[in-house]
Amino acid sequence: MEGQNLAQAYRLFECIQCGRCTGGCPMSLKTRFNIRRLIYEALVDEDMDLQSKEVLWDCSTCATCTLRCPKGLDPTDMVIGMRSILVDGGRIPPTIRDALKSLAIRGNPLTMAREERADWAEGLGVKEISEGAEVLYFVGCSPSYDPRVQKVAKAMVQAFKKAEVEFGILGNEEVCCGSEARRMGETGLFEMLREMNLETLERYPVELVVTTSPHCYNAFQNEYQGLNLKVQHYTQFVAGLINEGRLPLSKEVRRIVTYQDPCFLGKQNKIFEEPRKILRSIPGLELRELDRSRERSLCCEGGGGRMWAEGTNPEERLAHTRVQEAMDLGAEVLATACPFCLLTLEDAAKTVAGEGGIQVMDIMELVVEAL
Amino acid sequence: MKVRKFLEVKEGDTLATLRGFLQRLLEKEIVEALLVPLEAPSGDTVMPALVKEPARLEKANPLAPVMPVNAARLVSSLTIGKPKEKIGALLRSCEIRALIELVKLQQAHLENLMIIGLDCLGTYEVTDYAKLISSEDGSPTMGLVRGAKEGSLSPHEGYQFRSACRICEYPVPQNTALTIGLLGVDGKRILVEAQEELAERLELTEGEAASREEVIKKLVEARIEERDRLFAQFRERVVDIRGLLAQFSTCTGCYNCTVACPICYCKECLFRTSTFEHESDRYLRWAQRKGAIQMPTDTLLFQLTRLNHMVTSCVGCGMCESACPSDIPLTTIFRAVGQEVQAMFDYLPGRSLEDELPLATFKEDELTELGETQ
Amino acid sequence: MGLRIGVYVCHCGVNIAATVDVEAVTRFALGLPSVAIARDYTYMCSDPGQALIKEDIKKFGLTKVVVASCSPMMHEPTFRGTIQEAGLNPYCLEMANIREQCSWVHEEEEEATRKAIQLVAAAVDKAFLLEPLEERRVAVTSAALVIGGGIAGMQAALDIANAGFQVYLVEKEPRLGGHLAQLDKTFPTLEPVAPLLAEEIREVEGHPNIDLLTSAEVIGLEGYIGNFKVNVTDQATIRELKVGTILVATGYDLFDARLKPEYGYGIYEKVITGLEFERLVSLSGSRKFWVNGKEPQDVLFIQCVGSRDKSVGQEYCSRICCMYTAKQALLVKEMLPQARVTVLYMDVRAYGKGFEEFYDQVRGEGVLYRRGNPSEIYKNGKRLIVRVEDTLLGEPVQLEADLVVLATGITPRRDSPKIANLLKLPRSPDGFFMEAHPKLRPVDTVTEGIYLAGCCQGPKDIPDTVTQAKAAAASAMIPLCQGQVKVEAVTSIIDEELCSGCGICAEMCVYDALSLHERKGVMTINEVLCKGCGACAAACPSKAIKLSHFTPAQILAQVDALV
Amino acid sequence: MQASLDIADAGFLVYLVEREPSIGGHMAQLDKTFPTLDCSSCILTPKMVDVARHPNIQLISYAEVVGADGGIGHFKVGVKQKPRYVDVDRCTGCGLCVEACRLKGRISSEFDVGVSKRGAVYIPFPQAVPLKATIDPERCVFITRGVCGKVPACEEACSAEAIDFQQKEEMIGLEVGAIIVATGFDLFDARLKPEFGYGLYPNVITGLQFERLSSASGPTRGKITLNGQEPKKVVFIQCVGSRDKSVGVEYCSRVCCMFTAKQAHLVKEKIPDAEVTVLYIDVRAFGKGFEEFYDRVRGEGVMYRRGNASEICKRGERLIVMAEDTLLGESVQLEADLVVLATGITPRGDAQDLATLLRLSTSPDGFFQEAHPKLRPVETEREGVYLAGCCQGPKDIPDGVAQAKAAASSVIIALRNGMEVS
Repeated sequence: MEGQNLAQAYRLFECIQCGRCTGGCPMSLKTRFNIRRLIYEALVDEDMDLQSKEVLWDCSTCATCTLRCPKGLDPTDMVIGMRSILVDGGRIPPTIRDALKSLAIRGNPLTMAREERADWAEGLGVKEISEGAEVLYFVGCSPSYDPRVQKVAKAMVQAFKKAEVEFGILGNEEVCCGSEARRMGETGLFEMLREMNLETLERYPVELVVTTSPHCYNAFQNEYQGLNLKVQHYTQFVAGLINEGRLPLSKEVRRIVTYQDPCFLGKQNKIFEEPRKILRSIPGLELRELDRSRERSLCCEGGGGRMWAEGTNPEERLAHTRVQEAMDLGAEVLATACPFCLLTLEDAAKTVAGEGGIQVMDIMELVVEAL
Repeated sequence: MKVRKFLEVKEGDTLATLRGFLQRLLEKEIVEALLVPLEAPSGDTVMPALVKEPARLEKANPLAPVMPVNAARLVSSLTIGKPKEKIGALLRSCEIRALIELVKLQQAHLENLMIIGLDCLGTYEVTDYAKLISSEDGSPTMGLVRGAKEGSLSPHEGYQFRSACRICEYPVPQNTALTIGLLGVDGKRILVEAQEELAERLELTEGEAASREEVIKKLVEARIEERDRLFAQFRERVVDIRGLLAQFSTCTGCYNCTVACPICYCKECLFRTSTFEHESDRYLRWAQRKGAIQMPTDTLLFQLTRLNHMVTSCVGCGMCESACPSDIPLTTIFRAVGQEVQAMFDYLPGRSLEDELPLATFKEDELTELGETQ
Repeated sequence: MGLRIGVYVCHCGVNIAATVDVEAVTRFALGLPSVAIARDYTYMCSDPGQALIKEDIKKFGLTKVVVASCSPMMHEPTFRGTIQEAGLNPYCLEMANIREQCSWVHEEEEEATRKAIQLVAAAVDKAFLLEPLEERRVAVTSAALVIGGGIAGMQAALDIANAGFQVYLVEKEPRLGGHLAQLDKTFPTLEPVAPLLAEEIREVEGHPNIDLLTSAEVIGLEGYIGNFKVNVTDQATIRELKVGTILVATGYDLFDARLKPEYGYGIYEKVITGLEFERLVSLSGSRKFWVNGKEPQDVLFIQCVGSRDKSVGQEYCSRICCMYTAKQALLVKEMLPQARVTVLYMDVRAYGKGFEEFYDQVRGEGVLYRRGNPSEIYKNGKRLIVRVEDTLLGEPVQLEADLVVLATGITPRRDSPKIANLLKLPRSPDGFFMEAHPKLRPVDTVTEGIYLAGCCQGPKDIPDTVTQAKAAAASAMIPLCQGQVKVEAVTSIIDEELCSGCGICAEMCVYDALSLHERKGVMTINEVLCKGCGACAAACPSKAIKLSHFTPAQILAQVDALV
Repeated sequence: MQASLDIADAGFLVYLVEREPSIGGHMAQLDKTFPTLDCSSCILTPKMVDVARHPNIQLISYAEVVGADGGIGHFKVGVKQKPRYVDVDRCTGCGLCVEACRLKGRISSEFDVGVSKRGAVYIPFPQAVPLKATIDPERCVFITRGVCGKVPACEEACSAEAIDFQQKEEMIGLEVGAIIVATGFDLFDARLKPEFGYGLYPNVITGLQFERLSSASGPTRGKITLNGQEPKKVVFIQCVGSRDKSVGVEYCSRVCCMFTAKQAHLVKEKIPDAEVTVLYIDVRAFGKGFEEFYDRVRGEGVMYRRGNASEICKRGERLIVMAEDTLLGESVQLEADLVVLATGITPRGDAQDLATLLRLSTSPDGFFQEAHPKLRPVETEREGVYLAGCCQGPKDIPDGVAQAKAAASSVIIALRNGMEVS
């Protein structure tokens, strides 16, 4: 009866099988993941067997399918629903299981200790939010733990200080936003993390939450029912600072830069202008646009739990394509504004261009260079 | 139901037997008048005549291998005014086919007409026939009648049948009320095919002609072979408009062909009207422009127009060619061109009254573009 | 008075003047024999341009006028009007098309100018021979005949009657309503049909201007626009009706599903047609929807039965089946929420206002659409098995069903050849009656005064039918409003001396204007019916037919000037 | 136009108010019409001329209705005549001013949908009715800035002295018995589907732009070329702005399947070796002769692939169309030199304003609402006001004509009954 239930739950009957979902799906070209067909199978096959569908772990939840659907359906949500059936049945890749377990126990998917969450900020003079501040900087898991992404968090702090922003962090009280837990099919875990974060946030009288990751931003903005705070991704916030003249970018950064729209920022939340505005504000910087940008941006494959699941075709990586495209454009720097993009693209840059080739940077790192 | 019966040949005289049979048709009032070829007073040809008095049939000679006119034209004159008496017309296959076309063109009517068909053993040109009949002791006819049994219809030594007959695929008449058959029948009898009730009134005998179909088939096959050979030669000669022009270049504009043609039915040919009487200075202007123009003018246009008008209905009787003083191979031209046009419309002139005239039908892919029809 | 020709060469702004040296053309024209005056002007069709021509006609006493400008399709009527106002017969005008046939299709100025000169020379040569023609008018009988009492016929009759004209409405059956009376609810609004229809019928029956003849049939027709005489069987008698215009709304038949034996219609009682489904639902009313005393669990709808199917000679799409199937599927789902309702389709053609929305709604209610048209139906025990390739899976599947509903298409009425013959209406290749022009004259026929409404012209849904009926009513009313109709002045003329009466011309004539004069044995022409198309003149081997204004002499003169 | 002709033929006076400088509407922009492949302007132009010449039709072009009081039999309609800055009585439509304009070739032509350029004084197309020049008040530098050389070039060029910069807006009051609304449609703005890169890639064009390209009277004289090159791979994308809730257009636009089929045919005809692919969801070939035409087009080698395009990007100089072929169940990337978007029909941008003005209601799709969807398809809730054409919903030409005639029928009835009373 799985097919029937899915059809009911996700209004699959309304699908006209036009194929726009699959046609736009970045994974459909490199794997056998075919979301249109999944919908159809759910419709026509009452006894659909999801257990054998390993391809479900190929989806990066970039949500292109949802955006393209002419009938207002949400195939991304259906994939998540299907994954939760797999999770309930226990048929999940071990890497995913570990990540989920770590999330449940330690509040992060990286199997790092809860107590080490704020270690990155040591010596930077960052306030804990409990000390009182207008702006809460929600750091996120990889910026907290991953040494590469920590640089972004540090850059953020540097910029905030320069602009004299009254901000604080949650420190070890911060737990994962749960976005990835939900997308890996662990809805229960997501709800638990959400409750925890909501409870924490309620305790502090802040006006604005700023996130490093578009994934956190998206979760707060769209999936945290009951959150009565204003949430911004840092690109919005920083663009605002620049606009108000609070963050003077005076140093020239003579580099040719192109920009990767993160799916969760661009496609899913339509934040296209702010990151570009920041880049254009950096003196000396030349911004070149990738052909596939904005609404047509190519996913880096980092979302939807893909940081912890290889998927069925680990050889071909979209991040490689992306880096190649940036190089063809003559860019020296491939900038982005998402921790997952940063990691996947940098990884790819090493393979494609080697050391000393094209550089992958977060926008904040470029901002700091210009300070 | 048509039945096949026989007429016993009396004293080995096929012609006399046939004359007697025709007389019987009048005597028994099966028809009230009979159109048949009678021997002409000159004695060296036959001419169709309308006979009311049975005695006059003593001169009837339907077997004579000569056809000075295509009698379909005469049937047209006889029936267009819708005769009140029943007329019998003894016709060859090509005459019947021409008649069918004329009926479709509303130039003849079949009411009160009984078509009597006769197996055609081939015809000579009128001049050849006249020569043969005066030079020979017997007649040019009997040799052919004797050969009819085996279907071996060879012309007299040193002579040829008319080209139309050499390539005619229809020795046996269709669409008749009564058929008189000679092919594949032994000389002692004449075959008569008719509706059962008609046959009963004709005092015929029973019998068989087992080899008839076989004989006809063989004959037709040989004719088709000859036809295809002629057509192939023609197509080799005429590959473009220049070739066609060459074919017609000897035309003198006498219009004999239009008179001889059973189908050409216009009361007055456009080419004989004032439309083609040009002013003197126009002739001169043309000559000026081209350096020289052929006088008589418009002969190619005339031939092409006739081809255009007639080709879908052309039954291939060849009267035009026989009438042509310039020996233009009109039979071959009309038949070869007709073959292609007729195929396009799946039309065989004279086949049936049911087939609609190509001119009055529309086919989506007809003559779409020049050269596309091959 | 001798022949005096005026030649007017138009620049058409830059349209002609940019590629054709109009002054050279004018100079050339001036040198032609009998040409009294030749001028060029920026826009000949403009008021000052026309004024110029009128002045010249008076000043130079012109007898013929040649205008070299655009296609006569465009402005021939304009210039005919112009010279008429100046006292010339409107047919003393000849146009040389030096725009569409010259300046617009050639780029090289010298060549274009040469061609323009030739065209003008040809037009002048023809103008020599032009003869004045008379336009005539005939009075119109102020009544209309509507054939067919379905929704199209009724709507058309009401419109014409409401405009104050007498209408005869002839219906073959004893009652009005046509196929619509057999339907339950309409898509996409799901409104019940019966009350709507009852209202319409009441209105028709009670209308003082409508003379309703039921169980009646048209058996004979003669005459022409404005003056038709129609013979109608009314019960046992034959009535002769005199009408000015005729509206044909004879409707359609449904495709006979037996012609697709692979579906087992007529063998399996659980395989029914869409129309039977309507009756089934109508009869069961508010009661449960039962098949053989049981609620069906699996109901399967098959689209395109006898549509888009060359194997049964039905190439076209029937236009309504997609939506009536969607409606029926929804009705089943509403009556039996637990039933599995599947629609097998090739393309879902939800093209009309509110249709796609309705299709969305139907799927939203849980009707399953599977792409693929079935190949055959057979039985396994009590259940029907439908074999089909699901083209989206790319796999053959076998579906079980308790009820199969075939969406049979619309076909031309079986008696439409008879009607076509009677009314002399051509039919299109699909067998429906043919409109005069598929784009701009969708309700007119080639026969003036006869108009088409509803499905006899092609498949249509209800709003399109009603719209077309009103449209046809408008066409049928206009001659009645005008009270008289103009008769084409350019007609064929038969030379009885030359005519052999072969009748080929009559076969060619789509207007049925030619007939054989029995006594004389020659063809005669009805000048009111003749539209001057010239098909007969071209077909006549004896050249016994001439088309006035395009006589052989005139055309040959033109040709001679060109070659 | 059709409605006007019918009513005028029935003997009534008709005021035809058109907001553009010429009548003709969208049909004048088309190349050939489906399924018969008749040349659009060839069948339309005579109709336009009929309208212009009809003694019972008074054509008021370049004007807008601004109010309608009263009711059936006694409407008082206010019409705003916009200034053309050209005296139409003097203007001969010779085009000298058009040639002279300093901005000639610098303003994107509405008629050619941007495929060509016009000047500030222009005649929309050669067959325009009325054939009069119009000065674009927003672009003409003499109007916007008050100077244009010593004397405006158009004024200098005009031998008929028809240029008149003193013209003012005028109000015309009309008294009429009935009103037909036939305001037509807009085309969906393909920019609202950014995934197709329309506006970004010059070789992604709309169906209407294709019409201008393939039209013999269009800027390329009917040659399908982009930057002087013939496309060898052409992809047509159906349902752009139709059946698409994501852009708020739920309905089917009814004409795109067939105009696409026709355009695909035209490409095949003009560039026989071109690969032509049509991406579709459902092919809605529902009208008379449509399925037959669809069969023919496929027979000519046009490839129909089921699956709507999701995205367009670039690889080198070529476009890549990304789609799923749903019948293969595989994602495909199609190379293309030219992509034609079958943009759908939307209500006119000002439809709501006009609805308010005339006190009409609109249906959820934004088109004018008829009185009853089945039995009263041309009437509105306001007695005496009738609908014709695409302002009521998408329609092809024969359906548009039929509906116009139907509306005319209603009007004739109303007017004849009025006559009898008075």
